[in-house]
Amino acid sequence: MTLELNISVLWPVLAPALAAVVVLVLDVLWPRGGAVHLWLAAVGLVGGAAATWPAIAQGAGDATGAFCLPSGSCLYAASSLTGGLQLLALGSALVVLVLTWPAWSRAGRGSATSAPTVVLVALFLAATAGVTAVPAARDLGTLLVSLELATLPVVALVALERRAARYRGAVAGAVALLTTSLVSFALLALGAALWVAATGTALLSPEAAAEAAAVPERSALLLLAAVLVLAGLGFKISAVPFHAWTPLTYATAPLPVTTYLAGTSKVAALGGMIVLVQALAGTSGFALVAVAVIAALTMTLGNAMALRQVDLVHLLAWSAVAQAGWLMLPLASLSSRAVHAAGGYLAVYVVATVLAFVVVLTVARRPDGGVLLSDHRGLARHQPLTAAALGLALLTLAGLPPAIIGLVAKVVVLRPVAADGTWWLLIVATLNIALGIAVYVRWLAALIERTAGEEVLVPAPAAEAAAQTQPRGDRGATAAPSHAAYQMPVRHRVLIGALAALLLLGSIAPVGIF
Amino acid sequence: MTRAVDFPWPDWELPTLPLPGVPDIPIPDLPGTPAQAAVLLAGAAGILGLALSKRSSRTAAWIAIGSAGLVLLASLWQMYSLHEAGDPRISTTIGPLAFGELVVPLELSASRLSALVAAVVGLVALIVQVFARWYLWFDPRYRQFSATVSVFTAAMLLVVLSNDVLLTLIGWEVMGWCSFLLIGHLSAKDSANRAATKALLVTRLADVGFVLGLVALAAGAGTTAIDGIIGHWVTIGSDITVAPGQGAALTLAMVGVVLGVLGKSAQLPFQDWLPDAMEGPTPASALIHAATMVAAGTVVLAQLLPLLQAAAPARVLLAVLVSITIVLAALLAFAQPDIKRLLAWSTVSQVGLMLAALTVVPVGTGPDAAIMHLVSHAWFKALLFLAVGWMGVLTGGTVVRYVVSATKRYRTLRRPVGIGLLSLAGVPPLVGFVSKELVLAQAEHGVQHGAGTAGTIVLAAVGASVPLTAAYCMRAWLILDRGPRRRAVHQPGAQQGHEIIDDFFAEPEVVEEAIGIEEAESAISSSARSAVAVLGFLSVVGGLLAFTPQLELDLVINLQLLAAALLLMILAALAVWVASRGVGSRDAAARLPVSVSLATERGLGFDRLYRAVVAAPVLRLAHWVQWLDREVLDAYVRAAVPAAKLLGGALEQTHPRRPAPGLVLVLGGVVVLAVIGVVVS
Amino acid sequence: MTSRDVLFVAVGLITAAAAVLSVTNRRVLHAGLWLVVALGGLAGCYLVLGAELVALVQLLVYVGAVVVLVLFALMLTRSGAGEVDTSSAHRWVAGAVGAGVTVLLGGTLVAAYGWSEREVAGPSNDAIGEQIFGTWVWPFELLSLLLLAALVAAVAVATTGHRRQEGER
Amino acid sequence: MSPALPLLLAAILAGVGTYGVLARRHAVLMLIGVELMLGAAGLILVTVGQFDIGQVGGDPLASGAVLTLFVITIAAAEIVVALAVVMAMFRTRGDVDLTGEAQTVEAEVPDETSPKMGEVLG
Repeated sequence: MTLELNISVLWPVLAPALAAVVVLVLDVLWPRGGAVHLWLAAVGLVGGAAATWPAIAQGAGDATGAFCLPSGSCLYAASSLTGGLQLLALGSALVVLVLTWPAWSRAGRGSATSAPTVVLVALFLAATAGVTAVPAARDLGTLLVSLELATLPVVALVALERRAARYRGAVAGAVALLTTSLVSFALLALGAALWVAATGTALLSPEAAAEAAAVPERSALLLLAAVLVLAGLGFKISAVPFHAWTPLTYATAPLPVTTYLAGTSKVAALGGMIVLVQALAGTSGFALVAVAVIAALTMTLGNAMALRQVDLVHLLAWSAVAQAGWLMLPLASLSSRAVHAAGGYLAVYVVATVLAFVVVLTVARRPDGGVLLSDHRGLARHQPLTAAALGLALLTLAGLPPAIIGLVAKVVVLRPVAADGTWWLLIVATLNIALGIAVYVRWLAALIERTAGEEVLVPAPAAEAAAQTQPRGDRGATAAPSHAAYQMPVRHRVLIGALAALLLLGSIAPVGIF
Repeated sequence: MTRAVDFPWPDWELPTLPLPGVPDIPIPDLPGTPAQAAVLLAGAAGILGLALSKRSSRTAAWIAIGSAGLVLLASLWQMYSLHEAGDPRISTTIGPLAFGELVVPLELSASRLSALVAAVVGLVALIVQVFARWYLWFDPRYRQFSATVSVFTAAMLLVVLSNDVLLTLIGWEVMGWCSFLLIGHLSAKDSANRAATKALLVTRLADVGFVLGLVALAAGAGTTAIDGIIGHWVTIGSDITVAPGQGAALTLAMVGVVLGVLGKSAQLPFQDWLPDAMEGPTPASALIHAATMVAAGTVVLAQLLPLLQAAAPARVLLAVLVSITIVLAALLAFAQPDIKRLLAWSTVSQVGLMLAALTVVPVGTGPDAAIMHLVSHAWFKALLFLAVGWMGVLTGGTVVRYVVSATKRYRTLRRPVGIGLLSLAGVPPLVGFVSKELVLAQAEHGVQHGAGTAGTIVLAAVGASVPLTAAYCMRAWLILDRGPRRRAVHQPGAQQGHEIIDDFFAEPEVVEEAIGIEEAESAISSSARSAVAVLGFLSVVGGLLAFTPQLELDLVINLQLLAAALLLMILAALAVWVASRGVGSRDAAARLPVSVSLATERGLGFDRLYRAVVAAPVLRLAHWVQWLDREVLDAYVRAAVPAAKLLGGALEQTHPRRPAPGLVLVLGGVVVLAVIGVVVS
Repeated sequence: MTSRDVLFVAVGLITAAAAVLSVTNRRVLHAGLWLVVALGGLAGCYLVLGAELVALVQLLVYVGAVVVLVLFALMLTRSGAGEVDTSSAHRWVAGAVGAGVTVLLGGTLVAAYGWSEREVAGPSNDAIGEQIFGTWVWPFELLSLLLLAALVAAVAVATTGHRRQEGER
Repeated sequence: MSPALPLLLAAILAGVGTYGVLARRHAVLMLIGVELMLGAAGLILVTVGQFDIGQVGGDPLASGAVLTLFVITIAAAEIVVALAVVMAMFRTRGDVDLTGEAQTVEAEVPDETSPKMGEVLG
């Protein structure tokens, strides 16, 4: 069997993967490594991100393959969309790494109660490698393995909460994530089996799928396979009804890990869906009603639930659910334009959500801060720039000007739906724009609200909860009693500035999204 | 209709003046095209004017007037270079934008007509800047005013020179906001704020149609370039044919555009904002009325003329509404108790004439008659506004009882006001006469070349406007010049007004509050006076423009029609003169019943109509939405808690805080989805 | 019916019965032991189908390693097991969903392939090995990383962490 | 032999596994259900591979068998992590009950403090 290797295109996956291995080996050779692990991780992520450039720079229809069979089909194919998704994954992972840097650099060797840094970094890198491998997968084996690689280490990361007060909750969150992921993987495996049964090959080739779709019995099998694979991926993107773990795990995991779940992990989920949709692209008239139904349900339920939340992490969790619906919306029409629309929306969503999480984390880290809506009251007065960045992120998520990029993204994902003439879906989506605006504007209103009556407005249990969640920041409370004494760490400033600049740039010239 | 086929009088073709050849002036090879330079200079002047002139009105004046002069030079240079090189001349702005399939070249285009309009805009803007320097001498917010005027000019130039609907939209919107600022300049005055808001709201309402129309046009064509849009929608041969199957879409889009134009040009049913906009300082009114905002609609429609010709329903809609406006506004102008408001209504009527001329252009000919009227209107209306503003300063107001016999008291005013009114009335050989006859000839030409019922309506309205215009001009003149000499109520200028303002070399003493600036206590500065004189000169001899190659008018003047128009004009003037006899102020409108003059002053109650048709439904909608929010959405949110309890076990099982029920959702969901999938396929 | 069919029906019945018992038995350890039988039976099915390599791996990895782990875990957590099953309403829902899955899967699969006899002709063990290290080397390498990460994660999660404090619920 | 037999067995295993996942609240027993579902997937894959149903002349890539091996290995990796997490759960809670209240760290926070809703909810 001759197989054409093409290692150079693999670097976006290999760089974090190698970094993970090197980190583990280094720990054996040099147990007192300290922060070296984190630097290695950063190098791995940056290297991977840099390696995505050749793929991104390609033309629209091109793809570079690796592990190509003589028949021409490859097990790994990097189109410009793939490169973009990989860059997004690596970039958001880098943000998470920066966020979690002080927490992980502390207690490098670990103790009986906290996991050693090397484990955390290695798991983090392994998961990131998995995420970057998913969008490039062109066969079921790679898809299964890389999806599991993107999930399993994250379960452990959730469970490896280092703070005693939150450990128990974190384990519960990990259990919720774990059980859902196990069942989803079982569904994915069943779906893969049915796919092979329908098409006769484990390669996700559009030709084989089209051939199978032409035969009535096989087409039912293929449809069932698609639904099962979709369900298996649906858990990762938090689509209804596979979403139940989302609020639970988001709220209990360490905040940087939550950011990872909300940002980087979604790339894997959507990447998997895109791979599936591209494989089904040849089956004309084979519209996935299931995707449309899931998308409609997801955005409606997510927005409705988000409306009620007072805990901002919960709110963001449900917002993630709602946005998952938007991500899946264009995929209901199996076209390449739809795939690009979903990719563009994902980029906008990830940047905005990660920005929102960074701000929430910053505020939570403040001595008297927390993750409740009431903790953000009057933020525009104390930290106008931070509040402005958060406002930009929220407006982007809501799709309101002046954050034009969010609006553009929404228009772009609605375009394939309108082109298909799926009117009921369009109506549901439009209603959800209104619902979504209500969700985010509620938060925005809190930002610019006066703080005079804050003590009165916060009910006692909420204040208690705020007190409990107070040490949720990276270094815990560092005895700074007032707003004035608090200095936002430089890395948070840089992150907020960079992400907000990305959104602003996108709003000025939303070119790449189209 | 008034077709003079068998009449022995010969029709008269417009001759071309035996002009000397344009001298071959060596022009330095400057970077960029004049179109770029004009727009950039004006825009930069607005920004620099605010940025550089730190509280100094003098610096602001230097920047504003200097740049306006440069803009005028650039636009003249543009006319000259087009004459040399032929048109149109395309130039880029910031380079094309990539919007997927939509091509957005963002180019400017200077053609024969747009260069002419640009030059007129530049000239009027310069004169207004010069005049405003004197008029707003004591105003603490002169800097903002001059900067806004600069930006306004830039926006208008952008619209005029645009070859891309996106640029047109930008200019259009910027003009809307600038007009808001200019009208509301005297921000301490309640009425000014109200008028500004009204102007903004009314034009904004109409802009919805404009934006939708342009977006539809661009989306259909896949490009925002104007020539591309025209090329996509219609095919111009001997007759215009719409691309097959797109007639309805084109009509809808053009109706939208026409609505926007009606709004910006203050035509029925959006006419009401313009007279109220008189709350702005007089130079602002001169700018808005003469060459910029209200004329923008004419410019845009002239650019899109083939589309308008192809979309018959939109053309008929425009023709009918504009015809009604022409007559109605002329009637209203006659009854206004304030000279400034009279001029405002006359603007509404005159802009209607320009648009009317556009609706009857037969296929294959250009919008030259409308543009000619635009140009001539820009000159004489600017002249009139500046002269009336000057008069207001001298007499203390522009209400009839203040200005009675004003030109008798202040002889220097007599000539500019007289020329302006004569030109407005269309007395030969002034510029107004030439352009109005051209519009009339265009209408007649259109009727002969199959403009249909719409053409007939337009011809009737244009014909009716001739005596009506003459009537209100006569009325104004009688009040101003023939009134009793000593009826003056208020004469602040009599003993004061001798302090000559030194325009450029002195820093004014700024008064704290802008109210009362109109009663400025200074004699007019020489530069402002010469600016007015330039306009007066152009109003007299500007008609010659029609005989130059700058305009291509292959119209045939029907001499019979011309004679009839002149006769009607004279009869109307005589009637007004007769009516004015025996009235103390020589105001012919005083013969009207009080109820009528009150109603006309209030714009025939259109305010109330707006409130009933637009404001009330919007408010009701808002109430309804609020109710929906409170009673329905909130109820839904509220009901979520008890509903969950009611549903009991089933919903409790799906409570997302436990892992096991989540699994039920997952697996149950898969089965349901699979069943849906199998059933549907 | 060929002898292979008969053999398969026999092994398959054992497997199915063991599977049912493993998910219904109330005694935790017994359920684990029935799982051993079910997975062993599955390996038998693979053998009957002629996939020796897969059968061997199934036996080694599952019966040899995974199930032992599961049994250990069951023994360690036995004291914590109160009620093993969910409420009866929940079980009815579970039964319905399970039956739905069976009908849906069985229906579509059998409809696609039919009852007709066919030749059993799978790839040889050599071919499978060659393919794994040839065509499928990329997912295989990722799989090795996955195993490494899983091992590290499992060790870390199992060995570190805060114990339940007394007095806490 | 007839391919329907193993495929039916796979369907039964998947159904039984589904039931096991849903009917068990003991975390480890829930894992047993997942194992059965994975077993069903493996059986389908092996059957498809052994009967070369999809392609004439057999699948040269041995997709069925190779994917089965992958699934088995991934399942092993999953089980290892899952058992570790379950043990951690047991250590922190004293039980492995999946229907138990999972979230215990953050106190119940009353609903949004907006006055409108506050009034209604009392």
